[in-house]
Amino acid sequence: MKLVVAIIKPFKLEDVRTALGAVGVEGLTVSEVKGYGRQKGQTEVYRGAEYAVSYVPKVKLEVAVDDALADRVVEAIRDTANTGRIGDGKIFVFDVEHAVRIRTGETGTDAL
Amino acid sequence: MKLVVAIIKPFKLEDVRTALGAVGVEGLTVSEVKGYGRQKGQTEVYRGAEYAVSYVPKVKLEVAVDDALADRVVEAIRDTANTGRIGDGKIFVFDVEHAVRIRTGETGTDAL
Amino acid sequence: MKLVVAIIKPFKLEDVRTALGAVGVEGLTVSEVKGYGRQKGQTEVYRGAEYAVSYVPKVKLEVAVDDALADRVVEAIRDTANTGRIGDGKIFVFDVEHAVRIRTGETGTDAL
Amino acid sequence: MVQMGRGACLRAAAGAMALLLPADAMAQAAPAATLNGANTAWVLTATALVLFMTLPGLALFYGGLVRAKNVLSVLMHCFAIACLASVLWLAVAYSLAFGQGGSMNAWIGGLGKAFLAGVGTASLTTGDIPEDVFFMFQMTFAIITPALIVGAYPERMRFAPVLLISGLWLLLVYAPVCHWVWGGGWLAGMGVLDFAGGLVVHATAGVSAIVIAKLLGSRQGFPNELRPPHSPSMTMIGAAMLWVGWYGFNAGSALAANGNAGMAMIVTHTSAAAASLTWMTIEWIKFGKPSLIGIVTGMVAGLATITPASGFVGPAGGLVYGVVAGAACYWAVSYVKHSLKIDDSLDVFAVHGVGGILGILMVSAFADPSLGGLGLAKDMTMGKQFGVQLVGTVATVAWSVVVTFIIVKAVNAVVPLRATGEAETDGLDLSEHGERGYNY
Amino acid sequence: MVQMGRGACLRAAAGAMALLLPADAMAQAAPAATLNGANTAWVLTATALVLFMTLPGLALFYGGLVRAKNVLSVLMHCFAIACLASVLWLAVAYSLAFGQGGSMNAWIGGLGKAFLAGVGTASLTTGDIPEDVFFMFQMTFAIITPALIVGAYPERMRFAPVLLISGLWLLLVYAPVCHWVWGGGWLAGMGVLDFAGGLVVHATAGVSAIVIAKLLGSRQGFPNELRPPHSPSMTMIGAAMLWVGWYGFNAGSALAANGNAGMAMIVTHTSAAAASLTWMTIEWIKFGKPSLIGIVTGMVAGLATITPASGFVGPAGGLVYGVVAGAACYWAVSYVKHSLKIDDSLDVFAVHGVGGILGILMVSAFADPSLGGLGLAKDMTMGKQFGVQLVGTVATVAWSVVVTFIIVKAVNAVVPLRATGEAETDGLDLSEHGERGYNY
Amino acid sequence: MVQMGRGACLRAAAGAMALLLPADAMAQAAPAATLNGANTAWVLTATALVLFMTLPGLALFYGGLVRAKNVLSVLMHCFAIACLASVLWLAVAYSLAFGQGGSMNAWIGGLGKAFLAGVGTASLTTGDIPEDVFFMFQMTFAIITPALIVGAYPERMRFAPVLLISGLWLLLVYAPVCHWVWGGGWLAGMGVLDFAGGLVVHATAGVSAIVIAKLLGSRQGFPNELRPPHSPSMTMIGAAMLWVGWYGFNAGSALAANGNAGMAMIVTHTSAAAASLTWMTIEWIKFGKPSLIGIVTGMVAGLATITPASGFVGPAGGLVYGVVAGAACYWAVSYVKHSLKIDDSLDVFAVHGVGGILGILMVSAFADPSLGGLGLAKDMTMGKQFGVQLVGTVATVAWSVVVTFIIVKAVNAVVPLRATGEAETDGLDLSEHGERGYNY
Ligand SMILES: Nc1ncnc2c1ncn2[C@@H]1O[C@H](COP(=O)(O)OP(=O)(O)O)[C@@H](O)[C@H]1O
Ligand SMILES: Nc1ncnc2c1ncn2[C@@H]1O[C@H](COP(=O)(O)OP(=O)(O)O)[C@@H](O)[C@H]1O
Ligand SMILES: Nc1ncnc2c1ncn2[C@@H]1O[C@H](COP(=O)(O)OP(=O)(O)O)[C@@H](O)[C@H]1O
Repeated sequence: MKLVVAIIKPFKLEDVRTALGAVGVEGLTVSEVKGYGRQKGQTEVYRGAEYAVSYVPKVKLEVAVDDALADRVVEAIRDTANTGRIGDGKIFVFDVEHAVRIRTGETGTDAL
Repeated sequence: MKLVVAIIKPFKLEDVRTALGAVGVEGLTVSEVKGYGRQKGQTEVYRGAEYAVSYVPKVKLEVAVDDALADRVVEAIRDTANTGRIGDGKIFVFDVEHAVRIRTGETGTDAL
Repeated sequence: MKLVVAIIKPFKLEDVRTALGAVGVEGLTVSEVKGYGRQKGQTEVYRGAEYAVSYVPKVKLEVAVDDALADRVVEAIRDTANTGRIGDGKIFVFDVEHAVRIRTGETGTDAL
Repeated sequence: MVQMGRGACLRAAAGAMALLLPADAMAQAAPAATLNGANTAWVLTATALVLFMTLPGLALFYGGLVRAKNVLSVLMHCFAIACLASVLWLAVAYSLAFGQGGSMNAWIGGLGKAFLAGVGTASLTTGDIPEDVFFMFQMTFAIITPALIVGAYPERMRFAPVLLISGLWLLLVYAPVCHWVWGGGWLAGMGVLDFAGGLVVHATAGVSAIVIAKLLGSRQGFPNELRPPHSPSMTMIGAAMLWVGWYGFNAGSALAANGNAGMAMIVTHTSAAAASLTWMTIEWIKFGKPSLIGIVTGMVAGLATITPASGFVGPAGGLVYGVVAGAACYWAVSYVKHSLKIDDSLDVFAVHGVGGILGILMVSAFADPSLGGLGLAKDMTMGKQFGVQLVGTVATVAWSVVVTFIIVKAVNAVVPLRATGEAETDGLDLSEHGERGYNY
Repeated sequence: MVQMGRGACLRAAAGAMALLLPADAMAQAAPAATLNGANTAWVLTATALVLFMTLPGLALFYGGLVRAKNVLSVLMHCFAIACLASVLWLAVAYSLAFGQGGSMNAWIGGLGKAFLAGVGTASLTTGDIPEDVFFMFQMTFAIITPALIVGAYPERMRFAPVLLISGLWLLLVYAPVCHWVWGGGWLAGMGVLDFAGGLVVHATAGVSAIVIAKLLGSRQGFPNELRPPHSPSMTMIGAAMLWVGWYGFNAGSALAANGNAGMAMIVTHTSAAAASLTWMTIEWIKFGKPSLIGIVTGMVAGLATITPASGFVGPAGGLVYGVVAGAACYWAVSYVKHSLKIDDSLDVFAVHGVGGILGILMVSAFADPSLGGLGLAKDMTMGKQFGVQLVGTVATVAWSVVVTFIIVKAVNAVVPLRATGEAETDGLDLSEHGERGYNY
Repeated sequence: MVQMGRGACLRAAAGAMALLLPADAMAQAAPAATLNGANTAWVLTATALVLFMTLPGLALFYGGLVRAKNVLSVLMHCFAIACLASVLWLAVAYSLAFGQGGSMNAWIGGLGKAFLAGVGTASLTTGDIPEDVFFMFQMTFAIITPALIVGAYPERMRFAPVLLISGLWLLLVYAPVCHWVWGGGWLAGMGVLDFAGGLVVHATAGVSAIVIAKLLGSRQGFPNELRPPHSPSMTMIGAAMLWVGWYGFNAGSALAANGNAGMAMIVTHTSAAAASLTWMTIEWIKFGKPSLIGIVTGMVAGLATITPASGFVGPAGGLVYGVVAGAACYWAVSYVKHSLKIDDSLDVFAVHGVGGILGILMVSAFADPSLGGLGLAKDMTMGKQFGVQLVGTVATVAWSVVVTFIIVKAVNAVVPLRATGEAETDGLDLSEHGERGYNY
């Protein structure tokens, strides 16, 4: 099983979720993160002094999927989260050794 | 070394932590996440319009443990976080290649 | 490719980021977490009753880097985040199977 | 005859002034009038209460309803409009509203009182309070009225047009209508009843709001992907301040510390309470969950609706006003959003427009002693009064629609109203003001 | 003889009315009384201040103390109770409290003033202010008293019983006790001293709170897994508003703009300051860390305690009241939580109950000129006055306990009070009101 | 001659008292003076408004500007200082400021009115209001002035020295300067014009703030790693409350409900609005993004600057004051931060010090009728008045600098002022008060 982790722009979250639904993903976990990268944060002004905010708000998506589905999930995210502008984010894929559904104790792909 | 990641219901956090203490876990890291899955969010009403909230607040637990302990940790979480109702969450286990305690520079299991 | 994950004290974030920049890291992702470990939280008082707060605010840093750079990144974090006092935190390294830059579709090290 | 509140006082004063004297001789020319310190104390207090309604009351009420990324922009709109309206009020708007317009006086006051020319600390007017106190009290109304309209265009309008539209609107919509009704203009002459601003404040703002919302277009994702208010507590704090401040708005409009002010306070309070409970009950029946946002929206509806009637109706009238306001505005919110599909984002028209007009029309019945009221204007019957109220409403609505339409089109030709899509996504706090609401 | 504040005024007025006239002829029948505009202006202002104490003051004070998932429910409780109490006050409660009860007048007023029957804008009462203004001022007390009790049951009581209990409580506990003390009832007849509501407001609410908390049961995890207040800033904002509003509560209860009001304001303020510093000092000594929640809790204790005495004691008395209030209520909080193990969640009894009763009893000493007071009631000695105060306390406590017990049992038979465990875990905001406090 | 506000009233009263009578016979000894209820009602109201400025106004204004981990400590500073100042005011400070100092009276009042000795509810002073009301009104000034200084040292000063410094400062800086200017001291004798506290409040606080900031040292990371205000909305709420409360501060200083109070309100309001728009415009031009923090900072500058002049200048003067205040304080903020490199963290000197002094000096011109003012003091020319104002400024600044310096050094010798580096990193909320601001 794989865990696909994507760092995306917050306003793309709904589109991505819909696209993932279309390829068969039924669950995912989302968290708020701050990104640092090529895309620079906006400038803020405080009583006459201007200063740069280094971090940009991003959303992190974690989706555990069956190996077979992993590529389609990566593709779906890439296609929907893309705006062609810097800061669109990254996708990372990890190997999951073991998965359990807490409610039932099911493991492996059944746990998803 | 393994990293056990669990997505659980927030109100189960204390029980789980206690249970993990009992099996010998001394440290862990917690973050707030929003989950999307079978369990649907509550409905909110705003000036006469009702709409569904897709995300449910969850807590994500990350525990790095010695390989030998991993199964007991998974079990402990599964048993304590379980309420038998949908939305109880998932446990994922990953392989950790390397671990360092920042304070001392210790590595491997000593870092925990 | 590796993902270096570090749990550090919040006030060390800027130093660490600068140090990572020096070793060639150009992007990273940050999130707020709460840590439980040897370091105990401060005590809070509420209308005459004192109680311990178990969790300590920490910052989690995630940096994906080329295999070759991983060790230098770990070192840089260890050296800068270190204060010599308990609660300095941990570094974990994971293997990344696959990485994609959403904007361009580049993969592997090019995605960073 | 019933004591007629500000309208009557001002008409009388204006009439006297027109006949007798240049403005700067005013104090001497009304020998009978001596300062009533008690009334002055109450109107000074009421002035503070009404300023409090806008800053921070209304700002918070609105600020809590938008998304977190736009909260500061909404507070900024209210604050900057308050400042701008204050300066304009001093410069010309007070004079346009309450000055002598000479041959044009039916339509507009003149510029004779621009920058308070001729008004000293000893000038009395409108009964027995100093004119400078009256000027301040009225200023707070001129502040809140354009600020009410903020609710029509948050989360997407750029800041420069917010200021331009608000400033022009104050001069071209508010000042004239205020003159018609309270400054001795043609509606005052007809005997229209508008105690504290059903036409002058709520109808003008509500109607103009929906015009602006329509011309500006909806927010991204309206109406399906609406997000809930980011901070219902902030909205509730603002609402509570509005309620408290409204005591100054309505009971202060008696311009006296007496039983009339007391009764105005009672009916104001009663209408607010009844409308809140009505809205709450509707939600409870419909969704099983009465909401905080719901109950406070009902409150505003009840207060807006009773405003024009607050000096004329009795306690039972206040109760009826509240129930009608809660139900009618509840319905209007859905109608505008789902049938008209206009993104009047914070429901300014549905609450203030509908409420204000309803209140104006209903007053012809509920001011009548037969319905517990304190009496209609002299020589009026319910029917005749209703006719007058209707004329006032039609005129106010028509003027507001037409002039607001022209203002919006004109401003848009100079500065595009609408923020770019990206600015809207990022939120106006960062894109227009370089700040974030929450740095926790 | 000392000027006796509201109690005395009302007794006089009520007495006159009983002897002389039907209610609707009242204004004419008291020919000596003419409107005092200054006093009216101050009472109108005080009315706004006291409303401000509940909305948003008390709501925020309480809202900040609960967990984030219940903040809206607490605001909702305060807001909805305010609306409900207002309507009930107009309908019957004012009449029960301040009307003429005929042969039952020692115990309860009649229904003669229901819906303000016979009270016009020209009616004067209680000295020289319009009765409608007095009605409004009193309404704000009737609003805050049941709202105080909200602190006993947050985070676990369902919304329907909150409303039912509050409404019944207003009619069956507040109105009668108010009549006994301020409406010309039996305690007034005995010469009980309660300037602004030690018995009527704080004792009734505090005692009823602990009864409800006991019957309802504790929150999950009480007392070991308590969570700290989710927003001490919100609590502090509310506390500050309470302090400001309390000027209206206590100094407004002089029903006049004079040196008595000034002195009431001084002792009120002094007691608040001294109690705050006392609580702060205790925490500092005990924990090394004086907390914001602590200092503002001390403030409320100081204010509640001085309330009954605020028209009778001098500045030094105010200081002593504050120190005693801070220390006693600090102790009471722990006692209720850890010894009685009752989850009176926001310490209504420990602060308002203990404070109010303490203030009532101490007044017999500190009103005496020998202790800097302004004087006891006519023909009273310290000892005799203490006896009267004690009778008043026992009667109020007993009535509050018994009637609240019955109300709670009765309501629970109709609608279960307690939210389900799951609703409690999710928080009442979502489960009862379908909203979330913070959508950042 | 222009009506001179509080200063004049008090000088007269103080003079009369000195000549004629022991304090406790005062009421009888001024037979002409009878209670003016209307003025009393307004000053009671103004007292509530000024308390509201500190609690919660100023506390929120400052609390929003610091980082989230220090928000509670700032609220705590303001609250505890308010309590401490209140007790000290009653104990001795009022007497030092407004009592009779006998042979030392040019410099300081005596202790004759300590604990309000001899002041009963019937004592009248300062014209026609009760002295206890005047005492309360003045107390709210004594509360806010040391609280203003909190802005100099947040995020790094320990709590014990905050209290020690504030208490000593009230007695040694505020009370004497207040006596010089308003209590019949030497500056009053020279005819200095300071209507509501340019010298007494803003100059003393502003100058002392920068002294403390300099001695205490900067926050970690100043000035490069400054963090933006954690909650601009909280700051805006506080600012709005300051604006509303300032009506009481300035218009209340007329000590009467009349046209003078009205005009004071107008110029206060106008200056606030104009300064806000000025600051906004500067930011807009310079950065393209007018900020909420900016506009409200401009507002405070406008209000501080007009304060000493608010009873003397006309509406046009108010406008000029606002524009000058906005521009000068904007410049001063940068100057202190970037040129002087002093971490007067929330810009107390740049806004209050600069504003207050500017206002004091400009009044010699703008009070003149030729510039629309209400008139200078008797026998004064612009030049002569300017000389007096300058003397007042120099004396106030010098005294504030020297005495504050001594206080800080003395306190630091007893308790180290500065929190440890770790406490500063963790935030003062946890390290000093054991609480966290946001537990969401
Ligand atoms: N090496 C990295 N490791 C982890 N996260 C990264 C890394 N580089 C970038 N990110 C994340 O991806 C986001 C987007 O990266 P950025 O360089 O701004 O643009 P782009 O995605 O177009 O390359 C960053 O805000 C950060 O959250
Ligand atoms: N495929 C997935 N990848 C990552 N997280 C998931 C996935 N599916 C579910 N989750 C997480 O687990 C939580 C519980 O899942 P849900 O389907 O609601 O119930 P259950 O755990 O009973 O199957 C979700 O809220 C989400 O946070
Ligand atoms: N086994 C673990 N798994 C995951 N995170 C851990 C673990 N142990 C500690 N941590 C994280 O590291 C932080 C620091 O650990 P702690 O035991 O307090 O001190 P130290 O880093 O000096 O050993 C904790 O607050 C927690 O966030």
